[in-house]
Amino acid sequence: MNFDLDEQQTALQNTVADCLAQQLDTPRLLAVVNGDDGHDAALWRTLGELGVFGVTVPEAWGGTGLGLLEAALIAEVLGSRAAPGPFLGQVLTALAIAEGGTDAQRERWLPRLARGEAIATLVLGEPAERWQPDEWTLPAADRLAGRKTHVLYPWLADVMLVGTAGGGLMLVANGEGIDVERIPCLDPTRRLGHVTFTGAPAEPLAFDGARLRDAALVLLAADAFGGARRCVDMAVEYALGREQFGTVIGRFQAVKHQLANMATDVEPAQGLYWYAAHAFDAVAEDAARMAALAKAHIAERFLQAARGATEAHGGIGYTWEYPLHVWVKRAVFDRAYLGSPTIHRRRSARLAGWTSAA
Amino acid sequence: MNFDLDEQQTALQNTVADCLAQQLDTPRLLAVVNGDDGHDAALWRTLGELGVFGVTVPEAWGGTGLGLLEAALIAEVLGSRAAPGPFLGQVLTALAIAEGGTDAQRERWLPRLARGEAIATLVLGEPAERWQPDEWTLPAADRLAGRKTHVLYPWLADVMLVGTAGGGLMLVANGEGIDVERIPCLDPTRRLGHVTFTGAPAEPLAFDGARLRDAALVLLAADAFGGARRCVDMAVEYALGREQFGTVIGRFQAVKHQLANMATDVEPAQGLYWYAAHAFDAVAEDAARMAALAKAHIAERFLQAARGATEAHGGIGYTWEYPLHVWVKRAVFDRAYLGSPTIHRRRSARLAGWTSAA
Amino acid sequence: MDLSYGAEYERFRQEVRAFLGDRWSPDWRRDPGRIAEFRRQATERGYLFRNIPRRFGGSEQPPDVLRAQVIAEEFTRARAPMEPPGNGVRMLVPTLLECGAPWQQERFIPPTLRGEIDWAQGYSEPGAGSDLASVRTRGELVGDEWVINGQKIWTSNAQNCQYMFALVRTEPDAPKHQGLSYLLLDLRQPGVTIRPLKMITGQSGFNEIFFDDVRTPADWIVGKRGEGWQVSRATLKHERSAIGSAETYLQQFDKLVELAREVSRDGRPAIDDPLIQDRLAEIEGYVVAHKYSTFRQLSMSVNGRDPGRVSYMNKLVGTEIGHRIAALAQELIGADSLIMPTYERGHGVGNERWMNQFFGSLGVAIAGGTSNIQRNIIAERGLGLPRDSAAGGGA
Amino acid sequence: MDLSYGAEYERFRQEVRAFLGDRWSPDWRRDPGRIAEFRRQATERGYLFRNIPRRFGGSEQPPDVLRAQVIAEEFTRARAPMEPPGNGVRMLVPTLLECGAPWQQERFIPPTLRGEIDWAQGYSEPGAGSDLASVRTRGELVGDEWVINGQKIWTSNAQNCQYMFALVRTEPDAPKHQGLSYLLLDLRQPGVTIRPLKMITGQSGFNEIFFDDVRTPADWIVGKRGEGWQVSRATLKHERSAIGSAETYLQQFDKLVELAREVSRDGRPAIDDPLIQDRLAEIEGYVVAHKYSTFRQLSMSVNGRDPGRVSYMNKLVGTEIGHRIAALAQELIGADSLIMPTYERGHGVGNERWMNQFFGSLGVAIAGGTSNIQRNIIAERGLGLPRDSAAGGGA
Repeated sequence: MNFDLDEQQTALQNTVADCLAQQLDTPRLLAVVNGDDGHDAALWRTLGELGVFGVTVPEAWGGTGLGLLEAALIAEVLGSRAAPGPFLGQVLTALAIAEGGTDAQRERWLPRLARGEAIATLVLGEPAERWQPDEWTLPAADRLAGRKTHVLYPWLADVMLVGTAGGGLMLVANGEGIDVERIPCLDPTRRLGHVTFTGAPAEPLAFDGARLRDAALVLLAADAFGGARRCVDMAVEYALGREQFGTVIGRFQAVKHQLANMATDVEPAQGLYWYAAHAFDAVAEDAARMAALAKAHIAERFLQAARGATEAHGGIGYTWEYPLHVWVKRAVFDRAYLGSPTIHRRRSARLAGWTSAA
Repeated sequence: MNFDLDEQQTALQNTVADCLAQQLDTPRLLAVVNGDDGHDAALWRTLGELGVFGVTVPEAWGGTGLGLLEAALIAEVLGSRAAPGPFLGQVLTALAIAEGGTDAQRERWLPRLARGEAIATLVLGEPAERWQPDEWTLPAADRLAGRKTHVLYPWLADVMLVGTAGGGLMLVANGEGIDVERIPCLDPTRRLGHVTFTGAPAEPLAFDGARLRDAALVLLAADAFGGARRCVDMAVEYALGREQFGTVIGRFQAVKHQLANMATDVEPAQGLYWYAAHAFDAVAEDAARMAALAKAHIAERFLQAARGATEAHGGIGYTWEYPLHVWVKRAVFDRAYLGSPTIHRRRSARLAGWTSAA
Repeated sequence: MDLSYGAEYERFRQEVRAFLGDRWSPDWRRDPGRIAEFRRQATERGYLFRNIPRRFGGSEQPPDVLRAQVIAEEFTRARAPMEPPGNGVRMLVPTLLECGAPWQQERFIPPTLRGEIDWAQGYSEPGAGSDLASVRTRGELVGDEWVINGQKIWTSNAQNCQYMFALVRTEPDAPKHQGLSYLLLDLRQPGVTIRPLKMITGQSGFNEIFFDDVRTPADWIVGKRGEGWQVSRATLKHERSAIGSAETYLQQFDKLVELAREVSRDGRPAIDDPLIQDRLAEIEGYVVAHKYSTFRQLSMSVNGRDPGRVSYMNKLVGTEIGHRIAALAQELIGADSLIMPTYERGHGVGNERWMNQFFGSLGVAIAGGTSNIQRNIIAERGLGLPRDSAAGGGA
Repeated sequence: MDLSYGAEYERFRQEVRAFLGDRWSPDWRRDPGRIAEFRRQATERGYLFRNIPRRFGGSEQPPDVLRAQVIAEEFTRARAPMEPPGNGVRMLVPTLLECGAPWQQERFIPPTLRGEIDWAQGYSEPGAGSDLASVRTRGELVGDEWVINGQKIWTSNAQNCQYMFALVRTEPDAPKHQGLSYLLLDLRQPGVTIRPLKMITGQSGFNEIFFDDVRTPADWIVGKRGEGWQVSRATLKHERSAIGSAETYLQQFDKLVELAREVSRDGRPAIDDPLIQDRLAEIEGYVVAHKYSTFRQLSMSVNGRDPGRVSYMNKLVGTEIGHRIAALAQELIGADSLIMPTYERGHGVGNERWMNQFFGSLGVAIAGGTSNIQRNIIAERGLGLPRDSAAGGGA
C-alpha cells in the first residue's frame, strides 16, 4: 500500500507551485482582481507552457496523459495561490474529449487545449439551482436552444462542454447562436456569465455528465483544500509578524489555540481529496460518493478557515489591498458552485443507500 | 413594560437558593447519588415547608397560587444545585388538578401535595419515543391497562397524572393494578421506572395533555439553565483555584476565552426560559412554541456547558467524588426527557407554520 | 412581569406617533434641510438628544429607558431620522461632556448635534489596533500650536469630516499609557492626506490619514497632557454599549424565514425541508434568547437592579448570531451567493443582497474591538478571571 | 498511489492469517495461560514486539510500517491478543530501552513483555496535572535506599500492578525541572496505600496512591539524579503517538449508521430523516478525511517523507470526531440515553451502550494531556508559533 505521491506527482505540484510563487505576487493578483476580465492571459500562457493544461490529455495529442489526481494536485496549488482563470473547464473538457471524443474531436481540440491556446469551459448549471445532471433540461439537439447559467468565462471560450437533458454532454465551438451575459461576480478570480443558446451547432460527446460533475467536484475540493490551508498559513504568518501589547500576537494563547483549531479542522482534508481523486481514477464504486463528500466537507472547511483568518487579521483582513478577501470569496465560490454542501451530503447519503427502502 | 422579577419572585428564588446552599452540600448530594432511591426525604420535607410545592396550588388549598414562572424560577435553582427528587411531577400535577380538577380531586390532593406530604408524578412517555400527547396510545378508561415508560419515581408516588390516547389526562391514586419496574438511571438525581397498568382505577381530569407537556418543557428548560450556569460557575471557580505552571489556570488566555465562550453561550438563555414561562402564564398564542424552543435550545446549551466544564477541569471532573458529573448527567436527562432538541425544533417549526402548505 | 408598556407609555407612544405623522414624511429622507428641521423639532419635543443639556442643544430629559425604547420603535417604524450617525454624536459629544473644557463643550457640541460638523475618529494606527496605547503619531507643542506627524487608520467617512478627535503621543518619555493626549484638530488644512481604504465589499468606508506637520491650537486638548488614554476609554465605553441590538437580528431572522419560503431546494420550497427547518429553529433559539435577554437587562436597569455578567456579552452574542444567519442564508440563496451584490438601497436587488449580510457579519467580528477583545472583557469583568499582563489577543 | 498492499504484503497477510488459524481460537480470550503461550509463539514468528531486541524477549524485526499494519489488521480480525496492554509495554519498556541501565533492561523488560509484571504510572499529582514539573512527592537517599513520601493520582489499574515508574523530587533545591528523578519502585510494601477513584461511569479505572516512607534501592533510578523530567518526556512521546487510530472511528461511524437504521424518529426510521442523513454525512466527511489522512501519513513515513504538521493533530482530530459521534448518537438513541449502561462485554446491552461512547469521548479530551495541551503542541510544533513562558492552559 502506498497512499503517497510518486516523484512525478510531487515534481508536477512543486513546479506549478514554484511558478505561481514567482509570478503571481500580490500586485499581479490584485491587477486581475481589479480588472474587467478576471483573467491573466500571460499567466495562462505560462501555465500552458508548463504543461498544466495537458495533464488530462493523452501523450498522443500533446499532453502528459495523467489522471484526475494530478489535475487535483494542480488545483490545490491554484487554490493556494488564488490563481484566476478557467482552469476547471479547461482540464475537464480535455478529459471528456480524451475519454469520450471521436478522433476528429480529439484532433481538433486536444493539442490546442493542452497548450492553453484554446480555452474550454463547462456549461452545466441551469436556473433555479439545477446543477446536477439529472436536473438538466436543455434539450440535446444538433442545434442547441435554451439557457444555461453560471458558466466560467464563456466570453473567452473557444469550446464549450454543455450538459443536456438526461445527463448527456455535447460539444459546442464558440460561434453563432451563443449569447453571453456577463454577471457581477463575487469571486474576482473565477468570473461567470450566463449563456443562452439560440441554435448553436452542437456535436454529441460520449462522456457521462454525472462523471464529469464528479470530476469537477473533486477539483473544487482540491482547490478548496489549497485555499483553506493558505488561509491558515496567512493567519499564522500574520500572527508571527503582528505586534500588540509589546509582543507578537502569535504568542497569545487564545490566538495560538484558534489557529491550532483552524489548522486541525483543515489539514486532514488533504487525505480526503486525494482519495476522492484517486477513486475517480481507480476505484469506480467509490468515485461518485467520495467526490460529493469531499466537495461538501472541504468547501465548508475552506469557508470556515477564511472566516477565521479574517478574524485573526482584524481590520487589515477586511481591506481590498490585503488579498485575504480574495480567498474569502473563493471559499464562497467553491461552496456554492455546482451545489451546496448540504445538497452533496444528501446525494452522498443516497449513494450510500442510507434509506430504509433499500 | 417590565420584563423583570418582582420582589416576591426574587424573594422566592432567593429563599430556595439559600436553603439548598445550606442543606445540599456535596456530601449530602453524593449520598443521594450513591443511594438506591435517588431521593432525600428530609430535603423534600424542608422544601415542602418552604412552600416550594405549593407554588402552583391556589391559596384556598394551602398553596401560594402563583404561576408557572414562579415554578420555573424554583426549577432553575433546583437545577443549579442538582437537587434530587420528583419536583417536576409534583408541581405540574398540582397545576393540572388546580386548573382542571373537580373540587373533590382538589380537596383530596392539593393540600397534601402543597405540603409535600403526598408525592405526585407524571406518567407520559410510551415505548419507542412516544413522548408527545398526540402519540400516546394508552386507552383512556375507568381502569387503565397498558405500559408507560420513563416515569419519575413511580415507587414514591401517591398519585399519578397519566397521559392517554388522544392527549387527555387521568388521575390514578397509587394502589392496585400498577406494576413498577425500576430501571438503572444515568441521572442519579432523577430516577425513573416504567409503569404497567393492569386495571388501575383512573379518574378523568379536565386538563389538556399538550398544555401539561408545555409546562413540563418549560420547567426542564429552567432546570437546564440553572444547571448550565452552574457548570460555567464551577469551571470559573476551578480555574481561579487551580494552579499550573506557577499561576492559576484562569489566567491563561485560552482558558479565559473558553470560559467566556461557554458563558456567552449560556447566559442569554435566561431570558428565553423566563419568556417561555411567562407565555405559558399570560401569552397563550406563544406558549406552546416558546416552550418547545426553550427546551430545545437550553437543553443543548446545558450539555455543551457540562462538556466544556468537564474539559476545563481535566481529570478531577471525570471522578465520581467531584460532583460535576452529576450535572453532566442532568444535562443528558434534560436533553432527552420528553423528546430531544431536534424533535422540539421540528414541532416549533410546525407551530410557526414554516411550511409551503400554509 | 408585564410585557406591555403600560398606559402611560402607550399614551406617550401615541404622542410620538402623532408628532411623526404631523412632522415627518419618508419622502424627505434625502433632503438634508428637511432632516435638520425635523431633528430640531424632535429635539424640542424631547425625543432626541435626551441626555444632553439644553444649553448645548440637547433636550435634557430625565433618564427613562422605556421612553427611549418607545421613541426608537416609533421612529424606526416611521423611517424618521434619529440623532445624526457618526462619531461626533456617538463618541465625541459624550467625551466632551465628561472631560471637555466648558469652552470646548460650548463651541463643539451644538454644531455637532445639529449635524453641521462631522468628526473623524483618530485612534487606530497600523501598529496600534486593539492596543491603542501603542499609538506612535507624535504631537509636539511649538509655540501655541501642536504640530502633529504620523498616520491614523480605520477612520470612517473621513472625506466628509471637518474635524478629528485623535490620540497623539505628546510625552515621548513617559510610560506608554501616560504619554498620550486627546487632541482635536481641523482636517481641512495642508499636511493632511486622506486615502480611502477599499473594503472587502468593494466599497470604501474607511480611510488612512497621514499627518505632515499638521497644526492645531494648544488648547484643543481634551483633558490634560498625558491623560489621552483615560479620556479615550471614556469614549470606548460609549462605543461598546452602542453596538448591537437584538431588534436587528430579529428582523434579519424574519427575513431569513421569508427567504426560506421563497427559494427552492431539491425542487421543493426550502421551508419544507426538515434540515432547513431545524437550522432555522436553532438560530431562532439564539435570537429569541437574545431578545428576551436584552428585555431583561433593560428592565433590570430601569428597576435599578444589576443584570449581571450577561451585559458584557451582548456584542459577542450578536456577532455569533450574525454568523449563524450568514451561514444559513448562503445555503438558501445557493448560486446567488456567486453574485456580487450592489449597494443600492432599492428593492430591485436579488438574493445576493444576503452576501452583504455575510460581509457585515465578518466586519462586526472585527469592528469596535475584535471578538477576542470582547472575550477578554467577558472573562475579566463578567467572570472575574484575572487580568493577564499581556491583555491582548486580538488583531 | 496504490491502495492495495501489493503482492509481497498480501503473501505476508496470508502467512499471518494461516498462523492465526493454526494457533489461536477466540475461545481462549479469557485464558491467561493460552494467551501467554500464543504471545510467545507470535513473537517467535516476528509478529509482536517487533522493535524490541531479541535478547530482551522481542522479535527485533526491521522497521516495516506496512507489515505492522497487516499484523494489526489480521490480529484484530481474528480477535487475537497483541502486545499486553498497560503502561509497562507502552511506556516503561521504550523508556528503559532509551535511558535505562543494562541491568535494568535485562531485569525488567523480559518479564514485562511476557505480561508477568504490570507497571503503574506515577506521574500526575493533585497539584501537578499537565504541569508535571510541579511534582512534589519527595525522595530522599537514606543509605542505599530512596525513601519516598507523597501522593500520586490518575494511576490506572494500580491494584494489579507490582511496580511503579514514578517522577519524584529528589533535588529540592534545584530549579523545578532539574529536581526530579525517575524512580522504579515495588508497590507491594508497607507504606503504599492505594485508593481507587470512582469515575463518572461508576467504574473505577484510576487510583490515588499514597507513599509513607516507601523504599526502593538506590540504583532503581532511570537516568541520573535530576534527569527525571527528560526521561519522562521520552515516554510521553510514546504515549502521545500511541493514542488515536482512525480505524476506531470508522468502526464507530459504521455502527452509528447501523443505529440510524434501527431506531425511529417521528414514527419513521431515523435513516430516512434528511436531518439525520445530513449529520451522518457531515461526520463521515471528518471520519473519511481522518482515515485517508492517516493513510497518507503512514505511507509518507514509509517513504521517508515528512507528513507535515498534520502529524501533531491526530489526537485532537480524533477527539473532535468522538464528540460529534457522541452528540448524534444521543440524538438517535433518544430515551435510551436516560439509562445507565452496564459494562458487560456481552451483546445483550441496549442502545444505552452509546452512553459509554459519550463518556469515553469526554475522557479522551482529558486523557494523555488535555485538548488544550494538544492545541499548544499543534500551535508550537505544527505551526511554528512561539512558546509561551507560561506554556499551560490545560487542567
